[in-house]
Amino acid sequence: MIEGIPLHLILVVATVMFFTGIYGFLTRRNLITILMSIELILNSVNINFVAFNRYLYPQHLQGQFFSIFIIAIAACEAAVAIAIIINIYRRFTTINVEDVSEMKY
Amino acid sequence: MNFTYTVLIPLIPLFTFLFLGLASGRIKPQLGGLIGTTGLFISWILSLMTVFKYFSLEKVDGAYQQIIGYNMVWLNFSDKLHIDMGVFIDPISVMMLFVVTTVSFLVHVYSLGYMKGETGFVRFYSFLSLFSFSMLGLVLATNIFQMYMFWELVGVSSFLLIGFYYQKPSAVAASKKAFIVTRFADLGFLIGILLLSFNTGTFDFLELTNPQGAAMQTGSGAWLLGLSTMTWSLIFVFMGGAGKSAMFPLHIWLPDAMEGPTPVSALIHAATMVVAGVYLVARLFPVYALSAPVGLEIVAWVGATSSLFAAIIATTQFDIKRVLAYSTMSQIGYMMVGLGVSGYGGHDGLGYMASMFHLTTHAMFKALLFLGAGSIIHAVHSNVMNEMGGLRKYMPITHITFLIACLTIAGIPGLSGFFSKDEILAAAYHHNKAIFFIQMFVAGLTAFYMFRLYFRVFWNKEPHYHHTPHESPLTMTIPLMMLAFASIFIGYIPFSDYISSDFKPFETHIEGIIAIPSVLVGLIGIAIAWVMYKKDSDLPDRVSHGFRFFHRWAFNKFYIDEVYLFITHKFVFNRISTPIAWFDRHVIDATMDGIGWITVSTSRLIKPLQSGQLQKYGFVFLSGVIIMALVLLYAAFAA
Amino acid sequence: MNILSLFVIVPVLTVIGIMFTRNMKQTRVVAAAGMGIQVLLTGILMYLYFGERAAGNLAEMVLVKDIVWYESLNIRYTVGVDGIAVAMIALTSIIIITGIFTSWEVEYLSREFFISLIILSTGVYGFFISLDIFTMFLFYEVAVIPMYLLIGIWGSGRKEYSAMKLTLMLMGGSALLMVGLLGIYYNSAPDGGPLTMNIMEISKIHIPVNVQLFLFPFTFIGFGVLGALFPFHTWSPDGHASAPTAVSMLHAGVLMKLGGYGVFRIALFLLPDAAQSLGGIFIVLTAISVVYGAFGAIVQKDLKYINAYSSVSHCGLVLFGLLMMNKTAMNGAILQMISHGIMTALFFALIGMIYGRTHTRMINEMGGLMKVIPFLSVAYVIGGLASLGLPGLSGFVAEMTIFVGAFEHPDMFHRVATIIAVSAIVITAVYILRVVGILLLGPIKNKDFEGMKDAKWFERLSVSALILAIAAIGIAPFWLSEMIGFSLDPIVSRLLAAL
Amino acid sequence: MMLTASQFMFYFFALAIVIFSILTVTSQRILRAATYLLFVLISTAGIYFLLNYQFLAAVQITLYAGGIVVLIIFSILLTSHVGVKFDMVGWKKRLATGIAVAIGAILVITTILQYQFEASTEAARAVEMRWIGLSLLSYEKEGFVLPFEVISILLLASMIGAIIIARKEEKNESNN
Repeated sequence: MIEGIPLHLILVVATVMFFTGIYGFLTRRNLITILMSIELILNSVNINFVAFNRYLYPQHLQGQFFSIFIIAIAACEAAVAIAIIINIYRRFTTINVEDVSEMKY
Repeated sequence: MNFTYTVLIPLIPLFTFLFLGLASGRIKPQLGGLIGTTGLFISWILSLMTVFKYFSLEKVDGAYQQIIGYNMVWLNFSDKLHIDMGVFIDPISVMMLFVVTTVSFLVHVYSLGYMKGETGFVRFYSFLSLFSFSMLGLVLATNIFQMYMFWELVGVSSFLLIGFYYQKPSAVAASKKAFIVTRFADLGFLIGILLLSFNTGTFDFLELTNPQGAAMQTGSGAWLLGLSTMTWSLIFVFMGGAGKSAMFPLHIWLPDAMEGPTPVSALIHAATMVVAGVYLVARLFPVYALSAPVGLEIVAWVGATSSLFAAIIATTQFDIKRVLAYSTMSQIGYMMVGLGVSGYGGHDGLGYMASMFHLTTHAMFKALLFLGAGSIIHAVHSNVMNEMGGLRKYMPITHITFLIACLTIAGIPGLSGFFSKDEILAAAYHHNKAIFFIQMFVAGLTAFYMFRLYFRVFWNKEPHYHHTPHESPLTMTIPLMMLAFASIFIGYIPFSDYISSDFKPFETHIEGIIAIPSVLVGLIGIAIAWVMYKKDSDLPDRVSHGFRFFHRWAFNKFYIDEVYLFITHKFVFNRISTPIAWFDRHVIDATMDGIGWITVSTSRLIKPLQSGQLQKYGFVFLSGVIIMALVLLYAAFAA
Repeated sequence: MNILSLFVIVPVLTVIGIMFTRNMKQTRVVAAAGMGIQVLLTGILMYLYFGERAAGNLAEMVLVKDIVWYESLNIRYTVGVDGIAVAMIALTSIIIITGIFTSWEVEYLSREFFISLIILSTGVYGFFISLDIFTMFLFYEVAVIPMYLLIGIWGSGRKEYSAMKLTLMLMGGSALLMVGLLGIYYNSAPDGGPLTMNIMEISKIHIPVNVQLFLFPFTFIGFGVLGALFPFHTWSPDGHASAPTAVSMLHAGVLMKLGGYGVFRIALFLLPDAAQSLGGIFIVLTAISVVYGAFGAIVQKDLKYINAYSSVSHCGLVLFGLLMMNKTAMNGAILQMISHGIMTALFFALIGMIYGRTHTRMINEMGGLMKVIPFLSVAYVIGGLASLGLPGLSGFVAEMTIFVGAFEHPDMFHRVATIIAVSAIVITAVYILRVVGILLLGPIKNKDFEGMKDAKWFERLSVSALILAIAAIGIAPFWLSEMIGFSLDPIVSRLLAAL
Repeated sequence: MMLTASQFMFYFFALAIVIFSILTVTSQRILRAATYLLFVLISTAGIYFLLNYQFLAAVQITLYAGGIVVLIIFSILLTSHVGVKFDMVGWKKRLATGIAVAIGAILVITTILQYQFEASTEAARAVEMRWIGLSLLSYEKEGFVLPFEVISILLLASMIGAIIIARKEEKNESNN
């Protein structure tokens, strides 16, 4: 609990971050930047978890643990995603999502 | 008396056909020929036996009996209708047995020499056997459907034999033409059978032709164009007969059929198969005479027209086999006239008897003519009169036998042709004067064109031969001599003692008022031919020039072939089939393809919605969520 | 074990066996062995069938076996045969074994080829033995689907297009059929009580006439598409032209007969009142099929197209005979199914063999083949003669039975239709002789053809077997016609009762 | 109005988060975007510190900022030319997405601001490292052994998966 800062404010920050991530996810073409947008989204969720934990249920630790797990999963996801991206790059020499459409139709 | 053994008469050729057909190429040609000939010889002996046995039977009420020698149900259609296979023995079938086996046997022997060294010698014999089998089956049929079956089989064996030289395009075309034209006629036959069986409820000849039978009374009411069903069905049946017997206007296949080997022409297209139409009408004669006199009238007129028409064309042709083919057509016209002018029973049935009599004598002398022609062709290697002449010196036996045949067909008294033709004329005289005069004129024409042929070939100027013609081998000349013998003496058989429309013998005698003019007409014809063709002169050319318009028409066979060609090619091919094929591709199929095309294009239209791009999906998803949230909020506030 | 189930089990086992083979040689031996067992089973089945009949079993169906496999909808695996089914099974056995021998040298993906072919035959066998409309429909689909792969993969020419067209049109037919069959199912208990799919049970009840009138077109057209009913026949020329030899044989020989058999067993048997009142319309369509197919065949240039159009004509005659709805004509129609099946299989086999040698199917590019490949040419001529209805071969028996039966109708309409259909025999003669004349007779057109080899042993085997079957039916039709006729009695009496 | 230190820190981090987030998704140079992401993540860690979650903040910095961002930068270096400006999607699309996102954000923010959270009055629990470790391995109430194990398997699986996917095909010579 931060003195003088209401919960709402933290949530607003997280929301802005979340929607920025979504904006990036929808408008970016480069696979890596898309991945980065996803990291933003995950991160904003983490902030929410932690904030709720601290402000509403300070005697419990679930929020914190969820954040930890999310970070772990984000790490996995990033690793696998980057592996895929590199593989795609090898095959198509591009990581632009619109150019990788061989399996379409 | 037991006639079961008669089954063997057709079956033996069937077995030789199967054996030779399967063994073709594996046995020596001469052996194959001998097997075929032996088979036919046995059939011939059996047929002769049957003839003697049958005519020596006790008559019942002074009439010959009709005997079912053998019968089995072959296929059941319904309770009433079934096709039987069997052997039907009565005077005309016995007579036909004799004619068919005799000519067939002699042709078999003749072919041993004539076809020697040809490729497909065994195949030839197997086809001959097939033909003999089918023809004998046709002759012995107990019911009209059995007859139809064998009718088709003789058609196909004729097709196979005409197309024997299958690498020759003209032979292939001729065989096709023969089959299709007769097939078209058979369509009429089949419709006739269907109508007939529908009315009478039976296929069986015994029931159909019984004058007191129930079948005779059915279908007599007027049906179509004022004629009864019975009449119509018999007209249709006659259409089949006319096709097979090459009656005008279904005759076009017969002259072309001469593309086949000459023994085949002798057997099939002169002596046996082509008279099947006559036999068919004779078989159903009581029905024609008693319930469809109009049908009989048509038979008479078709016969008269054909005989005149063919005789005119025959005078202009140069191919000796074609001359003989038109002569055959003309003579069959005679037989049809004989049937057509006949009445039923007793002396009224003179025409019927005469027609059968003429059938027999014609088979002998026409086979002789064809085999003689074959002998000539064998020696000269040509069919065309212009390349022949003066052959009497080189081929004495052929010459003498050919002369006998020509005299016979011209109706010179003492020879068989005189008796039979005279009786047909007598019957026509009493029945229909117009037909009588036509036939009288045809008799003169016949004598003229036969002797035109005879003088052109055996006398006249000798052309330059590549190698000197020589007399044919014995296998060929012996049948010639036998047939010449038959042509002379067969006329002395008292035919009316054996064959009559009601199976009861009756008396006939030669009427001077008919016999003398007919002989005179024949002699005049011979005399004209003698003047024009005995020596090489320009007289024939001048005569034909004198009648040039008429000559050109006759020479081109009155353009009937062209009419047919027009109908088949211009009409059936170009006006029916091609449009149908087009319609099928471009209308029906296109409709089906169109349905597919509509489906595919609809799918194309909505395919971009499923672009596969996650970001688009995400955008739509987001928008959807927002819109739904707004809607829910609005609803919440509104409430 | 019920012998009928073996007809489905043996092919499945054969397919499993083929999966374990290593190369083409093993595969084809296994396939031939499996289908050889089918032929043997057919022999045993005939023996059993005649045994039952001789023992005085007059039941409509014999060797019946009934297993529930989907209880809540009362779907059963019900099998049983009557004389007609036995005849159709015999036809299938002849054609599948000759088909296997004809494809003796398929090298490309031979294992998959034989597997598809045998799955197809499983469907066909299953269809003929089923007495439950759902099971029947299931097997019907099993028979139709492999066709797509067989044409699409092993075909020639525009194979993808043809395979797609054929499958889609047949599926369209199936869709109509499904409506009809479900309609029958939901009306199978008009007085309440459990619904049933069993044909024999449905045949004992009376579906309301207005329902029948609605369902009959669905069922008839549904099966009619497979039976090449005008104007739903256009899959046939393209499909047959692209299909590999054995598939054309099986398809034209057997699969098209499923249409006729289905019309007979379901549309006419279960919906007799509608058949009587709507028959006239379909008689017109089938009479058109008969003449139209024959005329269409006259001007074609591709051998397979000629045969496909001739199949349209002949199969039209099957439906025509069935719609005449009297015993003789229907008997003829069934005979025609069998006769046409064997005949057309022979044709397609020969066309495949000729194509394998000349690498063309255009008749104009060939000529004088009789000289080079006499065996195949003679077989072709025999097939042609059978097709144009020469006595002594099977086509004659079938056609004449249909015509005589059809002509028994007292009213003018049926008889005029018959005369129109009869006229096709002339047209048939024209196109058959045209092909024979151009293709086999005359001088040899192409010098390259002079060195061609005549039939090999397996080709001789399959061709001879088919010719023998044609001749056997043609010479001794009596027993076959009696066997069929006996089994026709129940359906004919039902149709007459509906009159 | 005077800001307390922690308030000031919070506003600082919040501003950094918002600005760098937006820069991350709009920057046309990929390496810069990655750097901005790094700033966002570090600012987030700062907020965790302010919230008194030191362990979480440490994890955030090491794993996120240290691990993932470095991974991303590696892959950027492997797949892109540094400093290349890449083209954005069309302005229409950006505008549409921006509007949608803005509406969504406003919607959510208004909802948040309208909601009255009942802040807990209970004393906060001290977050010791030891306690976290025990909870992770505990199977009693408030124990997290099951997710822990699941995560560990997931980590293993993704590790293997990443190796398999990224590995070159066997035919090519391996340079890993």
